[in-house]
Amino acid sequence: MSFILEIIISALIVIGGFFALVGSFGLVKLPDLMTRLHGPTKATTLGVGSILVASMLYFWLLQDSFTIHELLITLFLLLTAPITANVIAKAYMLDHADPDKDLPKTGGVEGWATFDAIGQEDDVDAPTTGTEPARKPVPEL
Amino acid sequence: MEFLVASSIGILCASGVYLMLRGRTFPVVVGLALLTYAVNVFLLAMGRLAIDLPPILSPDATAYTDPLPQALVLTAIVISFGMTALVVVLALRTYLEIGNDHIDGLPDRTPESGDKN
Amino acid sequence: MSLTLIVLLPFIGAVLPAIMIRAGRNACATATGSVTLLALILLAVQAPAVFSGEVISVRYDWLTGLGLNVTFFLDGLGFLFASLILGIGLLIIIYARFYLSKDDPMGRFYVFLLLFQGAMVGIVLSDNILLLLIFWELTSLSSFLLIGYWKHLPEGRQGARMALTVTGAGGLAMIAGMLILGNIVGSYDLSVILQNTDLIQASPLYVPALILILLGCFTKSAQFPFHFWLPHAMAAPTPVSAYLHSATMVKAGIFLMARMWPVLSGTPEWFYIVATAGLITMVMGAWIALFKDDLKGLLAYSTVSHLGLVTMLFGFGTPMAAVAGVFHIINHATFKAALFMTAGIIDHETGTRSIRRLGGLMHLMPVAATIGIVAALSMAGVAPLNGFLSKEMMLQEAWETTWFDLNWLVPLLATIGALFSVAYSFRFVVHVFFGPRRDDYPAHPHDPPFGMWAPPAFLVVLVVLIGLFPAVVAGPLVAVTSAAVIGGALPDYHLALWHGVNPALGMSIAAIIGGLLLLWRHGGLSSAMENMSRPDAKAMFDIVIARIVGLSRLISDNLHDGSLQRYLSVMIVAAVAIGASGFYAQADHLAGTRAILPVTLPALIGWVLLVVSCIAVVFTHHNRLYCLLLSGVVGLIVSLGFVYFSAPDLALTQISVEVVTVILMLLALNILPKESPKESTTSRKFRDGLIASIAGLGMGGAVWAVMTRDYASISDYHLAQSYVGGGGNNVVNVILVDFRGFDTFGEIIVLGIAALAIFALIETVTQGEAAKRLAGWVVQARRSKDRHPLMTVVATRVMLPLALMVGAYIFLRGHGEPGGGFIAGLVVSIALIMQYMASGFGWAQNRLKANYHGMIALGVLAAGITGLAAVVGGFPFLTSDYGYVTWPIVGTFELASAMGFDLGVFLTVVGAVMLALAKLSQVERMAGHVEINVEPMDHDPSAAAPSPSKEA
Amino acid sequence: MLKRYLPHPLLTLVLTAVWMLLINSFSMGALVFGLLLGIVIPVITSAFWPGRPKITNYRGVVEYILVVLWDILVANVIVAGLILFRRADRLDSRFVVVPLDITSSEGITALAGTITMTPGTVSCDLSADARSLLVHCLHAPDPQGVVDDIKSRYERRLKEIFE
Amino acid sequence: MGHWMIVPIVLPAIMAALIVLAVRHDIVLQRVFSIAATVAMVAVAVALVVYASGHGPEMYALGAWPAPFGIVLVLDRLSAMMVLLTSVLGLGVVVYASSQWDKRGKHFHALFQFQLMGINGAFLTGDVFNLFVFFEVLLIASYGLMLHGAGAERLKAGVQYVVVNLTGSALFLIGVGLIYGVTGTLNMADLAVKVPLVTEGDQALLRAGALILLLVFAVKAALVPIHFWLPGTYANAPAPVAALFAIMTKVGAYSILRVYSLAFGEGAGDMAWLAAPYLMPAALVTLALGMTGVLAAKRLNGLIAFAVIGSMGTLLIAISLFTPDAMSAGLYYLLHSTFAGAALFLIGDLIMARRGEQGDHLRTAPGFHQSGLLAVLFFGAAIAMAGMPPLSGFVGKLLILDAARESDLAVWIWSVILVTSLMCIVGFGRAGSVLFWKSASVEGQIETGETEWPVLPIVAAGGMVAAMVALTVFAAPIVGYLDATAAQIFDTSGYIGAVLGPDAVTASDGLSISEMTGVEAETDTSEAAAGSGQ
Amino acid sequence: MIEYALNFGFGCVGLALLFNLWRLVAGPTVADRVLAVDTMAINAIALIVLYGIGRATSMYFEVSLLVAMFGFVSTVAYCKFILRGDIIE
Ligand code: NA
Ligand code: NA
Repeated sequence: MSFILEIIISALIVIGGFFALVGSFGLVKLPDLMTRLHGPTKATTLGVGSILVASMLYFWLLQDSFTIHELLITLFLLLTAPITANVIAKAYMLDHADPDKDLPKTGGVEGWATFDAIGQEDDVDAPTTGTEPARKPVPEL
Repeated sequence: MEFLVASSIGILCASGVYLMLRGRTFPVVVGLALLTYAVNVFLLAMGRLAIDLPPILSPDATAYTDPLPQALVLTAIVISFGMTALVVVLALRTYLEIGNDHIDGLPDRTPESGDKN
Repeated sequence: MSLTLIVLLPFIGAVLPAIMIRAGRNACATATGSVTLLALILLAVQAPAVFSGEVISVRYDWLTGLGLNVTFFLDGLGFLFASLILGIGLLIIIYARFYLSKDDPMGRFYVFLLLFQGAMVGIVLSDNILLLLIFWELTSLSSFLLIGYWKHLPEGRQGARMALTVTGAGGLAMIAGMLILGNIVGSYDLSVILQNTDLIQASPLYVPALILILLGCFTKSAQFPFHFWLPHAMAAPTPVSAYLHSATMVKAGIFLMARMWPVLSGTPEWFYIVATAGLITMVMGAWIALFKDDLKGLLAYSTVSHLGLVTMLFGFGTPMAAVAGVFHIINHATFKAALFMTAGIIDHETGTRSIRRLGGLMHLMPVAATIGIVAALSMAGVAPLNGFLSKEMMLQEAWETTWFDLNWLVPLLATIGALFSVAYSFRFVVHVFFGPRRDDYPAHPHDPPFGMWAPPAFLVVLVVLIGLFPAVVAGPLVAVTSAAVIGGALPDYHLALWHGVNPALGMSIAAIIGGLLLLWRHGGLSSAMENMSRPDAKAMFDIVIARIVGLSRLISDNLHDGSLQRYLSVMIVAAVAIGASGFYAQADHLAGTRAILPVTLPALIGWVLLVVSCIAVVFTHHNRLYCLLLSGVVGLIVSLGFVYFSAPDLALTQISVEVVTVILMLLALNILPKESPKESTTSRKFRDGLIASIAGLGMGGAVWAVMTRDYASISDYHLAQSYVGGGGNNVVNVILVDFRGFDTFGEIIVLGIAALAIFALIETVTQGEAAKRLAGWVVQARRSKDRHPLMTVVATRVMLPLALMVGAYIFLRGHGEPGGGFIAGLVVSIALIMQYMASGFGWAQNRLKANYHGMIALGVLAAGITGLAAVVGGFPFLTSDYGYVTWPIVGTFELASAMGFDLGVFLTVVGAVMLALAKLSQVERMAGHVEINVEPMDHDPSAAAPSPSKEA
Repeated sequence: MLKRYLPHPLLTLVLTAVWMLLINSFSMGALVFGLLLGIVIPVITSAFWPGRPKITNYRGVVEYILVVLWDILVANVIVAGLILFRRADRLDSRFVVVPLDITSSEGITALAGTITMTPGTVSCDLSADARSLLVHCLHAPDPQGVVDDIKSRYERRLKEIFE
Repeated sequence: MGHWMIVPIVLPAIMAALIVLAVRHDIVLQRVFSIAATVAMVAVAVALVVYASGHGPEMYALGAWPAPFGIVLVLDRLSAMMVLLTSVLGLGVVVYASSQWDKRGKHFHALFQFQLMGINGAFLTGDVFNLFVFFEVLLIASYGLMLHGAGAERLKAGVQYVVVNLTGSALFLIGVGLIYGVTGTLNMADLAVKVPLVTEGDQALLRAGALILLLVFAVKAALVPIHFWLPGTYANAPAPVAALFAIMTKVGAYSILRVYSLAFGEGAGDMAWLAAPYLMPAALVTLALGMTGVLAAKRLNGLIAFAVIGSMGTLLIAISLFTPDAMSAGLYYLLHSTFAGAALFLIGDLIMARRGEQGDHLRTAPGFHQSGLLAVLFFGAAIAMAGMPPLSGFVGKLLILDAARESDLAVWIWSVILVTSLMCIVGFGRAGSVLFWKSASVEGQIETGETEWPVLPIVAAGGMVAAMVALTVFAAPIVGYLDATAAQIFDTSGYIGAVLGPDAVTASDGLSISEMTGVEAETDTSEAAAGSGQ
Repeated sequence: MIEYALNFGFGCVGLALLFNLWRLVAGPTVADRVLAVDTMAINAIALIVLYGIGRATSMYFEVSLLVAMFGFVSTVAYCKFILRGDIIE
C-alpha cells in the first residue's frame, strides 16, 4: 500500500518538477514575450500545483498528519497567475505593440484599454506637463 | 556548505560595497540593501549553520539551531527596513530639491570631465 | 577675606558700569572709580602689615584634587603691583571719563577695564600657580576686548587679534611650564614652590619648565623676539595704552619673573636667556622708538625698551640687580603712565599724534607741556628725577656683568640703550613742545580740563618726589618688594641721587651727551632709516597667520571635500584595516575544528543564483529597474537560504520586507532618473572594486572562521525557558516579544520614527524648489491609458479578505509557530497597499479612512502599556504572563500578555508602512498631474451609466 | 438582521474554509474562530468590494470549477508539448478578439482568468469599454474556433453564475 | 531604585506617542507636552544621580529575565550622569526650539522625545545588542530632526549623514556578531566575564570583532578618519538639533569607555586595554584636524562643527589614557564640551537669523540687531570651547593635562592640546572679530525682521553658558562625583556583581582592579542584586 | 523512491531557476525580466515545498504562502510601474 502511495507521490513530484522545468524552458526557448508568457502561467503553475498535491498526499498518507493547507497556495496561484500574465502582457504591449498595426481591432468604438481611454479620441499618451489641475476630492494624509 | 555561505556573504558584501561607492543615490541605496543582506546572513551564521533544526519547540525535535542570532537578525531586518525607507525617501526628496541625484549633490557631469566618481 | 575682596571687587563691580551707563557718563565713571577706590582702600588697610614684613594669605578650597585652589597672598611684591594696578587704574578711570567721546560706549569700556583690573590683581595676589594661570589668560582676553574697543578701526581689530594670539600662545606655553613646575614640587601652591629652589633646579625638567614659563613672560612683557605685538596694540584708546601697555599688563611678565626669581634664577640658563633677551630688547626697543613719529608708537617702543631693562636686571640674577629692577618698575610706572596720558591729551587737543605735525605746544598748552617734559626727562634718566636713580643702578649692575667672558659687552650695550633712551626722550620734549608754534594743527590745541591733566600731574609729582627723596618716598616700598622678590636678606643698597663718581655716572653722562648728539643728527638718520628696508613685524605676522590659515584650508578643505564616496571608502578601508589588525595581532591562527556540513544540490543552485545575481547587479546597475529586479532576486535567494538554514521566521520577514521595499523603491524610481550615468573612470572602478573585494574577503573570511569553530551560547537558556517561562514554542518569537522584548520595543519605535520622518520630509515637498520642480514635471515615459485595469481591481478585491485572514493567522500563531505581529503587520499592509495600487489612491483612501499617525502612536502605546502593566503589578517593565483559558465550544487556548505587546508591534508596522507609502505617493500624484480618482476602475461595465469621474 | 451581519454567506464560508486550511488541523475552537473571522472580515472589507455579486447558483460554480480544472490539466500537456517539440518559427501564434456579452466585472475577470489558465491562450487586454477581450494564442491555426470555444465553454457558464 | 531606571526611556517614548496621537495638530500643546516631559525627565535624572552617588551599580532586569539571558539596564554613576546631562541639554534644546524652530516641519517634538529616549537607552543599557537598537533609535530620530525643515544644503548633508551611519550600523552588527560568535553572549557584564576565558585560538576573531565595534563607536564619536560625516551634518542641521547632537558624539565616547573598560579592560587577560593603542593616536589627530578646521572655516557653523570635532579629540585623549584620573578628567571635559558645543550652535543660530542673507558666512557685513548681547554670549561660549578661563573648558583641559603627565605620550598630548588651543583661540578670535567688530566699519544695519528680543532662545543659550559657569564654580563637588565615577568604571567587579550576582565576580579573572585604582568597591553586590526588581 | 523523485524535482526546479535567471539577465524587454522574476518566485515555492517533503516538515508552509502572495504583488507593482510610472495613483 505504502509503496503504491510512494509511487503516486513520487510521480506527482516528478510531473511537477517536469512541468516547472518546461515552463521555464519555454521562457528561454520561445521567441518573444507574448509567447513566453504561456509557459510560466500554465506549465509552471501546474508544476507547482502538482508538487503541492504531492506534499499534501505525502503528509496525509505517509506522515500521518492531515495537511491541506497546500490547497491554499494552489488557490492563490490560480487566482493570481492570470492577473500576472495580464499586467505583464499590458506592460509589454505598451512599449512593443502598435495598436494600429500589431493588434486586431476591438470591433467596437473604443480601443484597447492600454492605449485608449474611454470617451477620448487620442491614441497614445503624449508627454504630460504640469498644466492639468489636480482635483482633490480626497484628503491627503 | 560553510564555504558556500561564507563566499555568498563575501560576494554580497563586495557587490554592496562596490555599489555604495558609486556616485548616485540609487545605486548607493541598492548597495546598502545588498550589504544588509550580507550582514543579516552573517549574523545568522554567527549561530553556526544548522539544517532543518528550526528553533520551534516540538516533542519530536532532538536539537535546535541557536535561536538568538535569528532574533537579532529579525530586529536588524526591521530596523534596516525602516532605515532603507527613510533613505529612499530622502534620496527622492533631495533629488527634487536640488535637481540631480548625485550623492554629493554635485551637478551632472560627463565621464570626461572628472575623476570624481 | 579682604584679600579675596580686593580681587573680586573689580569683577563684581564690572556689572556696575553696564547698569550705570543709563544714569550718565559721570555716574558710570564714578561707579567704576568707586569700585577701584574701594579696592585700593582695602589694599591700603593691609599696608602696615605688609610693611612690617607680614605675609597675609587666605585660602578657599576649590579643586583640591587637581591642586587648584583659591589662595591669595599679599607680600611686598604683590602689594607693589596691586597698588600700581589699582592706583593707576583709578587715575585712568578718571582720565578716560574725559578722554572718551560721546559716541564711545563708555559703559562697555569700563566693564572691560574692570575685568582687566580684576584679572591683573588676581595675577599678582595668587598663591596658586593654576589660579594665576586663570587670571593670566583672563588678562589676555580682557585686553583683547580693550584693544579692539574701537571696533570700527581695522588697526584696533588686528592689533587685538595679534595681541591675543601672541600672549595667548605664551600663556599656553606657560600652562605647560607651570604644570611641570607643579609636578616637580608636588604642589601648585606658590608658597610651597618658592621653598623648593634646589628641588626645582636639580630637576631634569627644570629647563623645559623654565623655557615654557619664560615664553609666557616674554610674550606678555613684549620681550624680544615677541615684542612686535605691543606697538600694534597702541591702536587702542590711549587710556588703554597707558594702563595696559605701560603700567600693568606688560608688567605681568616682569611680575612673574620677579615672583619666580627665587626658584628659577641663578642658573646659567636663566642668565643667558633672560639677561640676553632683556638686553637686546632694551637696545632694540630704544633704537626703534627713536624713529617713531607717532607719539604713542614712540612711547610703546620706549616701554618695550624699559621692560627689557627690567628683564635684563632680573636676568642678572643678583640681589642687587633685583632691587634695581624693582625700583625701575616703580619709576617707569609713574613716568610712563604720565607720558601716555600726556600723549593722549595732545592727541585729543591737537587731533594728531604725529611728531612731524607737532611742535610749539609749550605756548598753547603749558600745563600739559610741563607734565610731559618732566616725565620725559625722567624717562631720559636726567637727574634729579626718579628715572635717573634706577637707571644709575642699572648701569652699575651692567658694569659688573660679564657675558660669555666678555666684560665690556653688557656695559657698552647698556650705555647705548641709555643713549638711545635719552635721544628719544629729548625728541619727545623738543619736537613736540618746543620750536615755533604752528598754524596747521588739525584742531585748536589748548590745555585740557582739570580732570584730564590732574591724573598725569599727580604722577609727575611722584616722579619728582621720588627723585628728590627716594629713601623716604619709595624706600620702604622698594625694601619690602625687593625682600619679597629675593626671598632672603636684602643686599646693601642706598636709594640716593648721589653715589659719588662711579662707572655708572660716567656711562650716564656719556649716554646723555651721546643722546643729545644723536637728536641733533636725527633728521639725517631718520631719512636713512626710512630708506633702509626693515622687517615689518605686522606684515610678517600677517603673512605667518595667513600662511597657517592657508595651510589649514589646504588640509581641511581638501580632506573634507564633501565627497561621500571618499568618506565611505575611507570608512570601509578603516573597518577592514582595524579588523585585520586585530585579527593578525596574534601570530598563530588555529583553524576551526567544527564539522563541516555537506553541500547539497538545492544549496548549490541557490549559491549559483546568488552569485550570478550579485555579479549581474554590479554590471547592470546603470539601469536602475534591472538593478532593482536583480536585487529582488537576491532577496528571494536570501530568504530561501533562511528557510534552508532553519530560520523560517527570518524567511517570512525577509520576503515581506522585500515586497514593501520594492514598492517603495518603485515609487521613488518613478521620479528619480531611470539610469545612472556612466561617470566612473576605469581606475576609479578598479579602485572601488579592489576595496569592495577586500571588504568581501574580510567578511567572508571572518564568517568562515566563526562557522568552523565551536562555541557555547546563552541561548540554551532561551530554548529551555521558552515554553516554561515564556509560554511559546517559537523560541525566536518568545525572544522577540519576551526575553528581548525591549529590543523589539526599540525596533518598532525605529519603524514609527522612520514613518514620521518620511511624513515630515514629504510634507515640505509642497514648498520651495521641490514644489516648482514637481509643478513643471514632464512625464517622459509613454503611459498606459488604463490607470486601474479592471482585472487587477477585481482580483485584489477578492484577495483582500483572504490576505487579512492570512494576516490574522500569522499574527495569532506567532508565539508557537513562525509568524508574529511584525510579519502579520506587513501582510496586512501589503494587502491594503494592493488596494491602493489596483484601485487608486483616491478610492482606497476614501474607504480606508485610517489614521496612520494614530496607529503608530497606538502601537507604541500598546507595547509600552503592556510593559507598564507589569510595573503596576510590581514586576519589571515588560515582564510577561500567560495562561490558558477554556471556553465552551472553543476549547482551551493560550492568552499571553506578550500578545498585547505583539499587537503593538502589529499596529506600529501597519501604521508606519501605510503612512510612509501613502505619503510618498503624494509626490507621485504631484508629478503625474492626474486627477485623484474616486472610482476604482476607469470604466465599470457592471454599472449602467459611464462612471462619474469621466464626466467630471 | 442576518443580511446585515452576514451579507455574503459564500464569502464567509470560503473564508472559514481558508482559516481551516491555514490552521491545518481541525478543532472546534479553530472552526468557531474561523467562522468569527469569516463574518467579521467581510464586514470590515465591504467598502472595498462594492456591489459584491450575489451568487446563488452553487451548482453552476462547482460545474464550472471542474470544467476549468480539467481544461487546465489538458492545457498544460498541450502547452508543454508545444514548448518542447515545436520549433519556435513553426508556432502559429496570434491575437484573437473575443467579443463579450458578459458585463459583470467579476464575470469578465473570471473569464479572462480562465482563458489564461487554459490551453494556449493568455488574456492580454480589455477594450476600454470592456466589450471585447484581447487574447493571445500560442498556437492557433483556427482563431474563430478558439473564440467560439471560449464563448460556449466558459462565458455561457459564467453568465449563468454572475448574471 | 525601583522602577525609576526605566523612566528616562519609557517616559519620552510614551510622551512621543501621545504627542503623535493626541496633539499633532496643535503646536502649543505639543510644546507643553514636550517641555513638561523633559522637565520631568530632568527631575528623575537628578534623583537617579543622587541615588547612584549613594549606591553601587544596580541592575534592572527587563521582563524579569535574569542576566545575561534577558536585557538589563544598569544604573551606575556614569549612566546616571549621562542621563542627567542628556535631560538638561534636552531641556535647553526644547525650550530653544519652542520659540519657532519646531514649526518649520512636522513632528519635531515627537522626534525629539524619541531622540531622548534613544540616547537615554544607549546610556542605560547593559546589553551590546540592545545598545545597537538604541543607537538606531537615536540615529533615525536624529535623521528626522536633522532634516527638519528641509532645504537643499540640509538635504545634501542629510544624505551623507544617513548613508555613513547606515554603513556604521552594518559594521555594528558585524562587530556584535563576531563577539557573539566567539563568546556566545551579548550582555556586557557577561562579556567581561567571558572575554578572558576565550581560548587563544579564538582570540583573533574576538579581537577583530571588538575593534570593528570600536570603529563604529568612533564613527559616532567623530574620530579621525571616520569623522567626515560631522562637519556637514552639524553645520547644516537645524540649530537646536545641532545643539542636541552635542550629546550624540558623546554616546560614541560613552560606548567606547563603557565597553572597552568593562569587557576589554584590565580584566580582559590577553585582550586587556584593547582599544587604547588605536584610540590615542586617532584622538590626537582628531584634535589637531578639528582645530585645523576651525582655523580654516569660512562659515560660523563649520567653525563650530570643527571645534566640536576637536573637543571630541580632547575627550578621547583623556578616555584613551584609561586611568582613573584621566577618566575623571575626561568625564568633566565631556560635560563641559557638551554644553560648549550646544551653546555655540544656539548662539550661532541667533546670529545667523539676524544676519539675513549673510547667514553664517564669515565675511564683512553690516551690523545686526542685538549684536551686543549675542557678542557677549558668543564670547563666553567661544572662550569655553577654546579652553580659556574662567569657564569650564579651562578646568577641563587642566585636568586632562594634569592626568596625562604620567603617560608615555605626555609630550605629544600636551603639545597637541596646547597648540590646538591656540589655533582655536585664533580661529574664534577671527570669527568674532568679523561678526561683531568689522560690522562697525560697514555702513547700515541688516534688517531681517528679527528685532524682537528672543527671550526663550536667549534663556536656552544663556542657560548653556550658565551651565558651564556652574561646572566651573562647583568643580570640586562635580570632580568629586567624577572621581568616584571613574573609580566605579575601573572597578568592574562592582558592575559585574550587580548584573550577574556576586558569584560571577569570583569566576572572572578581573579582580585586581580595585587594587590597581586604589579604590575599594563600594557596592554591596548582594544588595544590588536583591534590589534589582527580580 | 521519494528520495529519487525529490532529487529529480530539485534538479528540475533548480534548472528552471537557472533558466529564469538567464531570462532575467538576457531580457531583452523589461517585461521579460519581470516575467522571469515572477516565474522565479513560483519555482521558489516549488523548491520550498520539495524541501518540506524531503525534511518531512510543514514548518515552511507559510514561507511558500507568502512567496505566492508577495510574488504576485511585486509583479503587479513592477508592471504598474512600467505602465503608468506611478504605482499608486
Ligand atoms: Na477612446
Ligand atoms: Na489560456
